[in-house]
This record gives sequence, structure tokens and C-alpha cells, in this order.
Amino acid sequence: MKQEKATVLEHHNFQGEYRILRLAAPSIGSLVKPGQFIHLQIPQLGDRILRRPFSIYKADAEGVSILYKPVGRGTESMTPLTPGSLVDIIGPLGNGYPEAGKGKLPVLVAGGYGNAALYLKAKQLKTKGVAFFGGRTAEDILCVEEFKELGWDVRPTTNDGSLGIEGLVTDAFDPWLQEQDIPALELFVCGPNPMLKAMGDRAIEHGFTAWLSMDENMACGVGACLTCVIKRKTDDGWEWARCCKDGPVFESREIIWEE
Amino acid sequence: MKQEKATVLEHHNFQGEYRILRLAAPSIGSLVKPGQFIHLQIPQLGDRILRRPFSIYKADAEGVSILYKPVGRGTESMTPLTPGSLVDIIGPLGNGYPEAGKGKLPVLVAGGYGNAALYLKAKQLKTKGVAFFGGRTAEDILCVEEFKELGWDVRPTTNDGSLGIEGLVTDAFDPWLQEQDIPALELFVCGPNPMLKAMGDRAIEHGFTAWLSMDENMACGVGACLTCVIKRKTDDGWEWARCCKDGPVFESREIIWEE
Amino acid sequence: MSVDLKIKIGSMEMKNPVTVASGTFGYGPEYADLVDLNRLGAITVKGISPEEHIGNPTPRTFETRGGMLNAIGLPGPGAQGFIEKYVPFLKQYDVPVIVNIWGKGMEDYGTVVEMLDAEDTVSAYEINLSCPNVKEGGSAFGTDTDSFSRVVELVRGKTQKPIIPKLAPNVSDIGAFAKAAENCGADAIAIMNSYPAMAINIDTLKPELANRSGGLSGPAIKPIAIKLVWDVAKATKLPIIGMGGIFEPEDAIEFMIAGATSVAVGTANFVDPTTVGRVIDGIEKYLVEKGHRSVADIIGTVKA
Amino acid sequence: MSVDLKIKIGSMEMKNPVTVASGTFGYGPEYADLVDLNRLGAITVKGISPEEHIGNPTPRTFETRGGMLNAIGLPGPGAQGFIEKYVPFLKQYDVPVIVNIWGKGMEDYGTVVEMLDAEDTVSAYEINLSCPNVKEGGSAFGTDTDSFSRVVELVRGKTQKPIIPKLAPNVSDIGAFAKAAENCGADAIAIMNSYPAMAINIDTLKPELANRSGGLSGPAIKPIAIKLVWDVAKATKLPIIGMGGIFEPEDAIEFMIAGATSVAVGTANFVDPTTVGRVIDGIEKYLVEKGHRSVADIIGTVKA
Ligand SMILES: Cc1cc2nc3c(=O)[nH]c(=O)nc-3n(C[C@H](O)[C@H](O)[C@H](O)COP(=O)(O)OP(=O)(O)OC[C@H]3O[C@@H](n4cnc5c(N)ncnc54)[C@H](O)[C@@H]3O)c2cc1C
Ligand SMILES: Cc1cc2nc3c(=O)[nH]c(=O)nc-3n(C[C@H](O)[C@H](O)[C@H](O)COP(=O)(O)OP(=O)(O)OC[C@H]3O[C@@H](n4cnc5c(N)ncnc54)[C@H](O)[C@@H]3O)c2cc1C
Ligand SMILES: Cc1cc2nc3c(=O)[nH]c(=O)nc-3n(C[C@H](O)[C@H](O)[C@H](O)COP(=O)(O)O)c2cc1C
Ligand SMILES: Cc1cc2nc3c(=O)[nH]c(=O)nc-3n(C[C@H](O)[C@H](O)[C@H](O)COP(=O)(O)O)c2cc1C
Ligand code: FES
Ligand code: FES
Repeated sequence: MKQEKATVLEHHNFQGEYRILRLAAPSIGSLVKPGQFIHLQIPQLGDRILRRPFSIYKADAEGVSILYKPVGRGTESMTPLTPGSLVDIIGPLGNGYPEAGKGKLPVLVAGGYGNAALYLKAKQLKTKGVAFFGGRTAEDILCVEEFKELGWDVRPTTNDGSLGIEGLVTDAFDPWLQEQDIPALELFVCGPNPMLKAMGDRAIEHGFTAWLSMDENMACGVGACLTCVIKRKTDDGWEWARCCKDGPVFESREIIWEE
Repeated sequence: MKQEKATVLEHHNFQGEYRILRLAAPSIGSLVKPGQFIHLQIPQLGDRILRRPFSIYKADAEGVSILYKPVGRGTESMTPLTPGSLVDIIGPLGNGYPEAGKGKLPVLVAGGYGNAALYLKAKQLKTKGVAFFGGRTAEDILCVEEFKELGWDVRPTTNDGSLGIEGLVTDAFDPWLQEQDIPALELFVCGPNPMLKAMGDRAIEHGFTAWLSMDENMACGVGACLTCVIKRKTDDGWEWARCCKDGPVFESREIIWEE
Repeated sequence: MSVDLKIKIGSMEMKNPVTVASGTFGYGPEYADLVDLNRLGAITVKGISPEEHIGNPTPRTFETRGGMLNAIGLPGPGAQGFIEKYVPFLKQYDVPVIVNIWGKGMEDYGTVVEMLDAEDTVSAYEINLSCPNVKEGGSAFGTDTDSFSRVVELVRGKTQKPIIPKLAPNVSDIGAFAKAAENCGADAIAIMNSYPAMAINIDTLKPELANRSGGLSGPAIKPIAIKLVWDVAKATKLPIIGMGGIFEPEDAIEFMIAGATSVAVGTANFVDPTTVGRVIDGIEKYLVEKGHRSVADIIGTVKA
Repeated sequence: MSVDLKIKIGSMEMKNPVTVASGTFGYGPEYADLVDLNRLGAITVKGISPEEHIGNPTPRTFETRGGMLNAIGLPGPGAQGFIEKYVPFLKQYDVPVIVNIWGKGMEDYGTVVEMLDAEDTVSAYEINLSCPNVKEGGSAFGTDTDSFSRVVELVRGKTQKPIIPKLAPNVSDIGAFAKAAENCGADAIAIMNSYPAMAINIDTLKPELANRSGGLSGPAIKPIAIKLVWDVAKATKLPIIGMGGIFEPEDAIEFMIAGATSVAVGTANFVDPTTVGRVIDGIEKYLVEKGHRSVADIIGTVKA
């Protein structure tokens, strides 16, 4: 974990409402494992003070890139950043995704910025399996070509049918699941909470492994404030686990979902 | 008094550290009297919330211009403003300078942004008298050429002698005063408090009129909060007068100076 | 479908829930060029005492992160001066006037009401028991339930018009004061006044305010005010005038959901005089969007 | 010429006046990658009670204008868990450790000290009598001088180490609590805890915190904290650990001029972990520039 004043190298529209922000951050870039994130202090956030976490889309010795969508105060005040401006970031943070199990068929399931969060994992995995990407429209499904180039069998679904199957990720995933050697499946999931829950439920019901990257509001990002906790099963009940430090990636069976 | 979302027309260095900000503000521009000011809400001021007052340098049917120097949080966060950006302003505010008395010889005394604050008055006055401008260095003495073009006899003084007489405004003013028909003099003064006080004292000591534009911290700018008050003499003692509403211009004899 | 914005504070009817916070809007004329006074639910004027009062030396305000400090010290023309200087102006408008009253001693609270009560223009009294900036009276009365009750009872005895004690925020159990106000016949509760606070210049070692300490107001204190309104709403059935950092319509709506019947815009007037108008429009828009008929539908609806 | 940054809180020596605010720095390891723990004057750890405690449901924090709300609810490993999990780590460093203690009932305050006192790593106790976020105990003890005194006396009876009651800010007369602490043998006073506050989501009508209300911290509250430190400094000779919105060195210096011997950086750790280091450097730089020899030269020097 390092803190670095990163220089903006690139910042422009990526696809639809999503923007890409590339940062020069050598000390952080070189440490990144797939599924980790950075905690970014947003200049121009005015009287709002907290950092915002962003999954690392790409990383190398030079720095890191993130994909984000302006949805609220923080992300909207990021849009004026121009090449040359400095942003203070902390990272890499979180546990990231584990190594794939021996002889497993890796499956990616993602929505929104989840695609970005899974890109490094998709690259790292030796076996390239199937990638189920869901979104409202074609615009919301990021990096399809990149995943294909890596050798993944990409199966998009969109609510409006503008790309791939019309419907939710599960509408593509469930029928596909029937024809699989289920115990051999290993899912890597990152997306909105309903998608995470849906995949977690299936993992438990059908008995396969699913690594879920949880999205919780964060304050410190380093495990100190106990803001980002979720309930994790223990032998004799449950304990709080911090998404920023013990996560954000948990196996479906560890998680106790809140109603 | 009007409130207007003004578009930045021009914003660049003017001289030395001073910058000029020209704003499209038709409803305000057309109402301006010399010596009045606008109350400007600074975007990018982050978690500082109050407006900042600025004397009106120039005004016409199209809008207003101000000259300012980045000295603190507010003025520094104005520097990123670019043509096209919107700033919310209230104005014109304050009483401004009165009409010159019949048969009087008008004299301008200014320092810093005071020169800007006196420009419209200098233009309006039929008789063009002498203008004493003081500053640290030549760079701090604004608009000398403009005042000359209007027909004013400009007498600059600088602490370092880089322009005009070396010393304070008073070093130029006092000797000059000896040769004048003193009761006929009418001073219009705008500058740092010591300059205002020095001229006020002389006005009372020698018996001439001096209109002083007072610089006090302000909150509301319209007379509601009672932040910007100074002590004004009354028949039976004194009362508070609001610089933003009853001022900023007061005649030297009205003012009770705080130690 | 249009919604009903009308509310009542005791016998005082307001065409909408939005007033201004005492001391942030002068006596009415100051903002008349920029704000259509007839649009306001009520005008609350700066604190008035029986006699003319000079207030504190300067500096009187200081900007802080997310707010400001003030120690104006309640300068004012006194009751007679108010009647002569400002009542004729306020008469011209079709808007109720709430007069914020204070005193150096307990009797003053009665005296100032006696001096003002004959004026029809005066619609209600907000009893300032919480000014952090005057040595005499002020918050002293606001932090002890006994003297608090005595002041409220005294004022109650002097007028039929609605009386609205304004509570001091710096107490452990605000509910006790709300209950006391209710028992003494108050018609509503105003919460909160600016919070006792201070800033020091590290170069001069002098406090940034001549009065040394002052009151903190603005967005910084909104979460404190929301909590106090919620606490008061649980303690009493009296209508609440909520204030503290209202800058946007959403802030005002948050106060109403917490339990406020009426809201007051204060420091925001200095920052943007259009705030009161935007807040009135924003409340109406919210009610329409959520399918409500009247403001009553949202008051105190917090799910807590 | 170098300056002396050393201070003492009772018998505890600190190499500089800067510590961290309990609950904003975990138990030590969390920031060890980013902050050189040996540079700190002291490490103050998150609140510890005798037993393990689960804390509040989520959401536990919420961002506000100029600050944040928290209602973490004091989850923690309990005294035994703290000794096993964190003491071995903390032992490695040459920095005093202040343990923030709390209890559901009065006895707990004694019990937790009994459990911890044998550990040399534990240098002092900060008695949390002001947590706005636990039903039991917490601020209940902090807003009534009698129970407050009983807790402080109880703890005093259990240890020779410095004890530092942390006062609740939401009282009318903070000085009374400071005096009570002094009379009960406290070694210092910590002020302030986060301020009881609340935020409500106007779409869901639900409080933004699962605990409904929480504590406000950050730059928004600094002027309130400065006033409280000044009040406490006037009421007692005890050293004060000042906190509340310290984000820049200037903020810390302002607290010291107001009367604080030590300062704690809290919410700022979340925003910028370099804050503690910058504050230490900034205090030294200020002392040098002003020609002072030691921090003692500026403590309580406000001209008020
Ligand atoms: C581990 C992690 C990785 C993330 N990676 C990315 C990424 O790669 N790209 C990206 O665009 N965003 C990502 N996010 C979300 C991002 O951090 C911002 O929180 C989110 O975009 C909203 O922040 P904001 O300030 O714009 O909106 P705010 O104004 O803070 O909030 C807008 C709305 O979103 C809600 N909200 C804020 N933060 C979150 C959150 N973390 N989760 C759910 N709701 C929230 C708020 O409560 C509010 O209702 C990630 C979050 C986490 C926890
Ligand atoms: C009637 C009037 C007209 C003005 N006209 C101009 C103008 O034409 N051009 C221009 O550059 N400035 C002008 N000023 C000053 C300007 O309004 C700003 O207040 C000043 O530039 C500092 O603001 P800031 O936010 O940059 O500094 P801040 O960060 O607010 O303050 C920096 C330092 O300056 C002090 N300060 C802030 N405001 C004032 C003030 N009004 N007077 C004295 N000290 C202050 C602060 O206390 C602090 O010590 C005028 C002020 C008044 C009252
Ligand atoms: C400059 C100023 C003057 C004030 N004067 C008074 C007053 O005379 N009487 C009073 O009861 N409250 C007074 N207040 C407090 C406000 O009425 C209000 O309670 C407080 O500012 C919180 O609201 P806000 O955050 O919206 O400003 C004053 C506040 C400010 C900022
Ligand atoms: C997330 C969080 C957790 C906290 N936990 C504790 C705690 O366990 N014990 C305690 O006495 N104070 C706790 N506090 C209060 C802080 O120690 C401090 O008193 C307060 O935040 C004011 O300082 P600040 O504005 O610098 O944060 C906590 C504050 C925050 C923001
Ligand atoms: S965000 Fe602070 S512990 Fe996770
Ligand atoms: S600034 Fe408010 S009265 Fe002058």
C-alpha cells in the first residue's frame, strides 16, 4: 500500500457515459494484483471531504487506469481533471481475486465498472472461459473487444436488447449453466449488488465457486474506520469483514446478505 | 441593486500581480455610479461560502470590469475563471462618491485597487485635477496612462522609487498641499486603511473635504448582517454605519477611527 | 395538480413554510430589491430589545470551513425605533412578521412585548433565549429550564399572539426545554441558533471576533440541527421552525421530514439571496413529484 | 536553532504533541504502511470494552458538508482480544499507546482497566464518556457530572497510569466537567468527541445511518472544538488533548494557542494519511519561525 501524488496522463470519454482516467503512479502501478482498487482524493470536491474508491482497470510500471461514470458528487467533480493535474491516490488496496483453482473453468460475470475491475484478472487467467456481461444498453457494456482479443467467449446481455441477448445476465447464464460440468466452474464476479447476490445464490444452490467483489461505501479505505463492513460467516456465527481490507473479494459462501 | 449570473468576457493579467475580470452583466452595468462595488460569489471557493466585494473599475450597458490581486483564499480561487464561465454577482452596491462640490478642485488619492475604484469618478468629474497614486513599486500603480489620457495630472509615489517620487503618497501630497487654495480642495480617496487615515487626518487638520472609501470585511454586502460597520459621528456621540450600504464612501469628518 | 403549501404556527397563517432566520435578513428593506417579500411565508426580523442597543465591536463575523462565525451582539433600534423605522415599510407587504425579541434581564422580555403588541404588523414573537453573543441574558436563559420557563411564562402573559421560544443548541437534553416551552403555553419551537464557537488567528494570537467567541452557522451545522429538530419533535407536539444550514431546497425538505413544520433560511441569504425563493419552489416541486397534497404529508415522516 | 517538541500528559512523555483521534486510526497496523508510527507523539487506539462488541449495523458513516457522520457503535475485540491481536504489534514501536476505553455499564470501565493495566504497552487510558453512538453508557455518563465523576473515580482507583476523560461536547457548561475530572484525579482532558447529529435521505425518508443518529466530525466542527478547549482551559489546570477538525498544521496550532497541550488528528487521517506528519512538521516550523524554544511557549497564549 502506497500513497502517491499521481499526474493525470489521460482523461477522456471511453464509452457511453464512462470515462477513462490514466494516472502516472509508478510506486502503486507496479504492485497491483487483479481485483484491487485505489482510493482517490478528488480535487474540486469542495466541501465534501472523503476519498472515493475505484477499481483498477489497467496497471503497469508507469501507473494505473480507472474507468468511471459520473453518478454523483464525487465522480461528477472528477470530470474537469486534465492531463497534468495532480490527484492524490492510495493503493493498491484490498485483497483482489485469488489464483484460479487447478483444472477449473474460469467464468467472468460483470456489469458496469465491473468489466473494468475484471480486465486484469481476465488477462492473468491462463484458461480463457466464458464472460457474461450485463448492462442496460450496449453503451453500458465495456471492453467487449478487449476481452475477445484476450480469447474470452463474451456473452453480452442488455435490458433493451441493443447488444446480445435481451434481459439480465442471468438470462444468458442460467441456460448455459445447464450444459456445464458445474463443480469445475469458478466465477469471478464484479457488478451491482443484485448481480452479485444472484450469482452468489447460484453458486451455493448449484455448488460451484464464485468470487464476488463487494461494493460498499468507504471512508478510510485501509481498514481503520470500520465503515465498509459486511457480515462474514464464522464457525460459530458471523463477524464483520471490511470490504476495503479483508475484501472487496469474498467467496459466495462467506457472505451473509443483509435484507 | 440587482443579482445576475454574469458571463466572464475577459480574464487576464493586467499589471504586476493584478488581473482584470470583465463580466457581461447588462442589468447591473447600466446602473453603476462611480465608487460602487459588486459582491461576487466565487465558484471553486470550495468549503468557504461567503461572497467577496470588488470595486467597479469600468461599467457600461454591457457589463462591469474589476481589477483584483490574488491575496487570499477567495481571490486566489478566482484565477481559474475563463471566458464563458458564470459568476453570480450582486450590484451595484454602496453609495459611491458624491457629485463634486461647485468650484472645487478635485484631487484623487489612491493605492492598490483604489486606482481602479476611482477610474469612473475620474472620468465623470468635469474638472480634472491632480491624482496622487501610491504603491510599493511601479507595478502596483495601476492605470497611470488612462488617468493621464482623461486629463489628470498624475503624481505617482513608490516605496522603492521605481516610479515617481520615492516614498509614500503623503510625501508627494504634503509639499503640494502648501501651494494650494486649501478650502477649495475636494479629495476622493480609495486605498489601504493607513492611506485613508492619513488623508482623513489632513482633511480635518487643514480644513478641506475628503471622501474616503472604506475597506471592511463583509458578509452580506447589502446591509443586513451588520458585519461591516464603522463608527460614524452623530450630534450626541456616534452610531454604527454599514460600509456596504451607508458607505463605502464617507466624508473624513464622519468617521471615528478605531485604535 | 397543485399542492397546498399553507401552514399555521399557532394562530399565524403562512402561505408557505419558508421564513428567514432572524439577523440574516435585516428588518425587511435590505433584501427587498432582490427578494419578492410577498412570496415569503413570514419575515423574521433581527432581534429587538426594549431599548436601542449598540452590539459588539468589530470584527463581528469570520468565515470558517463550511460556515461562518458571528458575534454581532444584537445591535438594534429598540422596540420604539423598530416601530418608527420599519413597521411602516413592513405594513406594505402581505406577509406575516415574526419579531425576534431578547432582553438583558428577564423583565425586558415582557417590556418589549408590551411595547410591540399593539402593532398589527407584528404577527408573532420569536423569543431569543439562545444568543451566544451577549453577556447579559441571551443563552443564559436558554440553558437552564427554570429561568427558561419563567421567561416564556412572562411573555405568554403579555400577548395573545403566537410565541416561539428559540432554543439554545448547546444543551444535553433539548427535549426538556421543548416540553417546558409547551407547558408554559408556547405556540411553537424555533431550533437552532448558531452554535457557540471560536476561531483564533495564529499570527496575532487574537480571536478572529472582537467578542472573542461567537456563533457558528451555515452548512457545517446542518446535521446537528437536524438531530435537534428530530429530538424536539419526539418531545413535543408543538410545531417546529427548523433552521441551521439550509442552503438548498433538499435541506429544507430534510428538516421537514425530521419534524419541522416551518423552515428558516439564514446564512444562505448572504451567499445567495435567491435561496428563499428556490427553497419555496423546491418544496412545492418535491411535494408534486412525490404525489403529496400538502406539506403536512411530509412533516415528521422520517422512518426512525 | 532546534525546538523542543516534547510534552507530558501526567507521567506519559510524548516526543511531540501530536496523537491520533480514537477510532480514526484503528489499532495501529492499519496505517503502518503509510505513516511512520514512531514519529507520532502517541497512538490512540479505537475504543476497547471488557468484552468483544459487535457495534452498529451499516451504513455506519455518511459524508456531510465539511465533515462526516459516524455511528460505528464501538465494535471491538474486547480487552483480551486487543492484548492478543494488537499489543504484540504495538510493542515493536517506540511510541506510547493511549487506549480509549468504554463500557456498557459503570463497572465495565473498571473491569477493562483491570484487564489491560498489566500491559506495559498500554501507556494511558482515554475514558470515552461521550460516544454518541451506543445506547448503553457512552454519552450518558458524559452529560451528568455525578455519574461522570463516579466513572472517573472508579478508573482512578484501578490504575497508576494517566487517565484522560474524553468529554461530551453537547453540554452547556463544559467547565463543570473539567473541574469534576480534576477533582477525581484525572491527569488530562480530551475534547471533543464527535457531535450528536443526523442526516435523512429525502427519497427513502430513512436516516443515512443505520443507527439513525451519529456523531459529526471534521472541519465543520473545529470552531466548536476551539471554543470548548478555551472554556476547559479556563476551568482547569489539567493538560488538554484537543481535537475536532484538525486537517492542517495551522488547525493544530490554533488548538494549542486556545489551551491544548496535545492535539489529535482524526477524520483527516481518512482524507490524507500524511496529515499527522505534516502537522508535526508544521508545529515545529511555526515554533522556529516565531522564535519559540518549546511547545510550552504557545499553549494557552490566546489574547482573550
Ligand atoms: C471497491 C469499490 C470499487 C469501485 N470501483 C469503481 C469503478 O471502478 N468505477 C466507478 O465508476 N465507481 C466505482 N466505485 C464506486 C465509486 O467509488 C463511487 O462511490 C460512486 O461512483 C459514487 O460516488 P460519487 O461521489 O460520485 O457519488 P456520491 O455523491 O458519493 O453518491 C451518489 C450516490 O451513490 C451512492 N454511493 C456513493 N458511493 C457508493 C458506493 N461505493 N457504493 C454504492 N453506492 C454509493 C451514494 O450514497 C449516493 O446515493 C467503486 C466502489 C467501491 C466500493
Ligand atoms: C468595498 C470593497 C471593495 C473592494 N474592492 C476590491 C478590488 O477592487 N480589488 C481587490 O483586489 N480587492 C478588493 N477588495 C478586497 C476583496 O474584497 C477581498 O476581500 C480581498 O481581496 C481578500 O479576499 P480573499 O478571499 O482573497 O482573502 P481571504 O482569504 O478572505 O483573506 C485574506 C486576508 O485578507 C483579509 N481580508 C479579507 N477580506 C478583507 C477585506 N475586505 N479587507 C481587508 N482585509 C480583508 C483576511 O482577513 C485575511 O487576513 C474590496 C473590499 C471591499 C470591502
Ligand atoms: C449574522 C447573523 C446574525 C444573527 N442574528 C440573530 C438574532 O438577532 N437573533 C437570533 O435569534 N438569531 C440570530 N442569528 C442566528 C440565526 O437566526 C440562525 O438561528 C442561525 O444562523 C442558524 O441558521 P443558518 O445556519 O441558516 O444561518 C444570527 C445569525 C447570523 C449568521
Ligand atoms: C469513524 C470514527 C470513529 C470514531 N470512534 C471513536 C471511538 O472509538 N472512541 C472515541 O472516543 N472517539 C471516537 N471517534 C471520535 C474521534 O476520536 C474524535 O473525537 C472526533 O472525530 C473529532 O475529531 P475529528 O474532527 O478530527 O475527527 C470516532 C470518530 C470517527 C469519525
Ligand atoms: S473504509 Fe474504513 S474500514 Fe473500510
Ligand atoms: S456586509 Fe452585511 S451589513 Fe455590510
